[in-house]
Amino acid sequence: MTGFMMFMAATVLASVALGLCRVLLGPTRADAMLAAQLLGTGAVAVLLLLSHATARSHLADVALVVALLASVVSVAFVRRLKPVGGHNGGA
Amino acid sequence: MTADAAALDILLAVLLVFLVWRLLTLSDLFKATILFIVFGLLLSLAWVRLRAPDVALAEAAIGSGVTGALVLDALRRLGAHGAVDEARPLRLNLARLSGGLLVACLGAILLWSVLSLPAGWRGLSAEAMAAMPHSGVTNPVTASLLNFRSHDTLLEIAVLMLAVLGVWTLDAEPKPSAEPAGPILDLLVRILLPLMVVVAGYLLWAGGHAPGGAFQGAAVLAAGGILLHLARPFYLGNHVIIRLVIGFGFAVFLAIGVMLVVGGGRFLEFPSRHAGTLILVVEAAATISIALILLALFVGNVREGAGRDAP
Amino acid sequence: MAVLDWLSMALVGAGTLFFIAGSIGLLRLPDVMTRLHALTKADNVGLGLIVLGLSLQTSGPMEVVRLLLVWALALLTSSCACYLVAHATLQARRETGHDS
Amino acid sequence: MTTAAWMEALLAAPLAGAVIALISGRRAAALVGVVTAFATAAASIALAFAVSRSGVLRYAVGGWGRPLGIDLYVDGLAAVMVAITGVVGACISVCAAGYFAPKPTHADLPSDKHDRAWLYWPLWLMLWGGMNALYLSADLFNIYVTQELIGLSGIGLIALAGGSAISAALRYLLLALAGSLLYIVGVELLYAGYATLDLQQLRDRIDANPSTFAAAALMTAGLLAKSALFPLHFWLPPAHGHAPVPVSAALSALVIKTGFYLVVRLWLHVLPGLAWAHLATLLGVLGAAAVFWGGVQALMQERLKMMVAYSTVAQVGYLFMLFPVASVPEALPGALLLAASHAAAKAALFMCAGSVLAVYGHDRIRSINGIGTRMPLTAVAFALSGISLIGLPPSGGFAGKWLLISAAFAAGAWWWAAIIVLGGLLSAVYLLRALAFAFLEPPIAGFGRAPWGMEATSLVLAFIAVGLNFAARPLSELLNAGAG
Repeated sequence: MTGFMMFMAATVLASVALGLCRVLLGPTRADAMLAAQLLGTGAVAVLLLLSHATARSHLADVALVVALLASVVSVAFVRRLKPVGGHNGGA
Repeated sequence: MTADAAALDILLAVLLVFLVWRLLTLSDLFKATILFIVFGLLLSLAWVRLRAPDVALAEAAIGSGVTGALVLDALRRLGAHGAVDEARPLRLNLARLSGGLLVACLGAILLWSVLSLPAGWRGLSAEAMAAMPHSGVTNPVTASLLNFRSHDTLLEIAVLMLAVLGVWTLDAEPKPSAEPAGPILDLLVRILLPLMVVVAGYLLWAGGHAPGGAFQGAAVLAAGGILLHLARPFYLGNHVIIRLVIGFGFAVFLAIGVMLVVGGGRFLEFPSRHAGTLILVVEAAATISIALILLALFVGNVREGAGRDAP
Repeated sequence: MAVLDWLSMALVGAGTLFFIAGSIGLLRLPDVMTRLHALTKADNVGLGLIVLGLSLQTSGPMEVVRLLLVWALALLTSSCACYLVAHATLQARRETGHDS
Repeated sequence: MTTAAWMEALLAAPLAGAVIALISGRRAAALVGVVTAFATAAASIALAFAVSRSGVLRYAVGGWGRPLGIDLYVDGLAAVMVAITGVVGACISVCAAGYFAPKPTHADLPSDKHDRAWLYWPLWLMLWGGMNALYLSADLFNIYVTQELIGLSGIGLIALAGGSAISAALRYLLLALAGSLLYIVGVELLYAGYATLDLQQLRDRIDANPSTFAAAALMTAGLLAKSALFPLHFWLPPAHGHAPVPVSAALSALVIKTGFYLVVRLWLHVLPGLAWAHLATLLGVLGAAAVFWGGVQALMQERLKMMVAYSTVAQVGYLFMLFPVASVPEALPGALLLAASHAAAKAALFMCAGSVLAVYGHDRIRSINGIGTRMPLTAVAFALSGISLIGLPPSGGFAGKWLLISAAFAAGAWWWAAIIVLGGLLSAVYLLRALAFAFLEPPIAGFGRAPWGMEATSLVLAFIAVGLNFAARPLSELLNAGAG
């Protein structure tokens, strides 16, 4: 069971890390932002799975904090930057 | 360690190194910034795997809240032209080559030193565990930070205060203009802000027996302040109330330390009967101060009155 | 192993599949608006299934509450953040006339 | 009061003063600052007396004791450094009270900056508290934290000048961070190897394995960068040359010495078990190079403040010539005496430059004619501190160099003595060049008035620098009290 959860954690991490290619590919800043958001949710899932797999329930607190603060970066992005800028954005 | 855990760890390590390499070499600073934020998140996972949940919590809170917003805001200040660093990607020259060699040597020395450590190395954990019953708390990290090595923590809070003073020495700039928040952002702030206050309080309280504590709680609180500031920019000058709150945590900590001397003990020597209470008082005061300090770092040195961004 | 364990593993496995699907969607779909859809599947359903699966394994009700709270938060923040990003993208498109 | 009480006061007073100054803000910060400065200075001197009377003291902060807790430790060396900081710090505070007063007339402090000039006080008191904590600490990690405190407050202080000082402050920040990083990596390696951070325990447990060498090398490299030893001095002249006058004085006179002190502490007291003769020679060679490079650069400067800043690069070099001859008993008192007189003389020189700036509106060496008649106090202070820097008798600089030179001969290494003498000649050349412009040219009319506080303080400091000529014996006794 714990092995399975650990394996699932690794799988989730691998898949959302794959999504990071979107940051490098762009083309818009919004795309990069989406990839970061996916990784944030992925990190929450990984933390919850690890919490179960390693029987450390306080890891759920870390997941809680990540989930709680996940939107701050997105809000900073839309309030302070244009989503289409960048040197190859908006093409 | 099972094969699954090893796979996760190797994946994390490879990802971290890859991210650092890319964020240092990308010429598009926005992408580099996003990778930096992602790096913070993955670093927090790495701390979890290293069984340092307190650090993971701090990294998660600081990395995804305060630092993320701070670097994105710094990017705004660079403007459209500054967002691309022409000096990147890094081309090899003699200085960089020798710098790289130096870093490689350093890395090799570190790797080798770590590998040469005796197996089953415990550091001071035995001493710490023996002293735990007199520390007033049951979380060894909190005991170390707020009791065994409270002198360090006192000075670290001073360091945080200095960061704000440093920001205040810079030129004041107009408040960034912002469009009205809009219904969704408004809703988000309305729901998240109270939750952040509650979670900050929870982390502060949990610090005594589980991962958490003043810094983690303060980081969450500061993230709430930043969210509010992003929705509705406000002025946060060096008014006396602001200064009072910023100095409060440090002043309480120092005052307790001195009071214990006056009472016949040594500097910062918490009597074991009252240690728990004193630690909670210090942490609660520090949480408020650190939260405002982090928020003040984000808000920056803003002039009072409605300002407009330079066109 | 009990039925509950199998169910839990199935739910977590399904959640993971949604994360994989979300990542692939983020890479394969043509533009920001469609990629948003891929993202929300991972955020909402993927995490939701994993939370459900883990809830079956908890030792007490408080942990279930904490898990559900994490999911609820993720739902709220991800949907709001996605809306904000999409809204800002639309606005920028209108201003610049670019289509991307 | 006992040694322990003075130690507590030296830790708590500046920090408390800093936070009170922060809270009380523009109106009362200067008052709080000056009061705290005098209290701290008095405690510093009292500590030196207490140590010379009752010897070394170990003090367990928080009552836990090493290795779990943090120990403070005061011996003669620490007491001397604290006393230097106290005396020079008090003088700098008096100077700053005038300099940062509400109506600035200084060309290097633009008037739009003056509503945040009060920030000087919390920053400076934090810096002072950090230095005291550093000198009194016996814990490697605690020393790291105090270095952070010193570095960060220094950056804020430099940035107070605004304009081009900002980039200098940023450079200083990066340097300080890099130095701290190297230092902390070394500390981690030592902790990993010996499971303690206490200096004394490390000394007892240390054995010459490669990991210890790596740690020592990393820490030393970080500390050398912070003490601006050639060739890691590049950050110093812009930072010290562009900062406000009292800040330049504090950084050049005091902060630089913290790095030197830690290298001394590390190699003479913690790691003497390692065979480090080659490293000692290397430090001496770098010191010699610094003496010449700093001297030549100082000679080429157009601005008085920059000249004084480059002179610090040279003076740091002398201090590091202690290491190749450190086995001789005269060497350490000699280097410390040199450090003390440099602290006083350099602070005085920066204040002289500040007075010149205030009166002339610039500090271009070629156009400071007539100082001798317009500002006799400043001219005298300049000349006296120059005497100490060059090492002419009677002065602290002379006594310190004399001890170092005798140590060099006692160690059978006359070439270090030759370098010290030649370096003195070089500093004579650049100081006399400035003095020549100040005295020989006829005075020109017009311009402002010198702030009397700055002039008077520079004179006091210059007299201290000269008077240290007679401090060699008490200094040696104090150091021996530490060894007892």
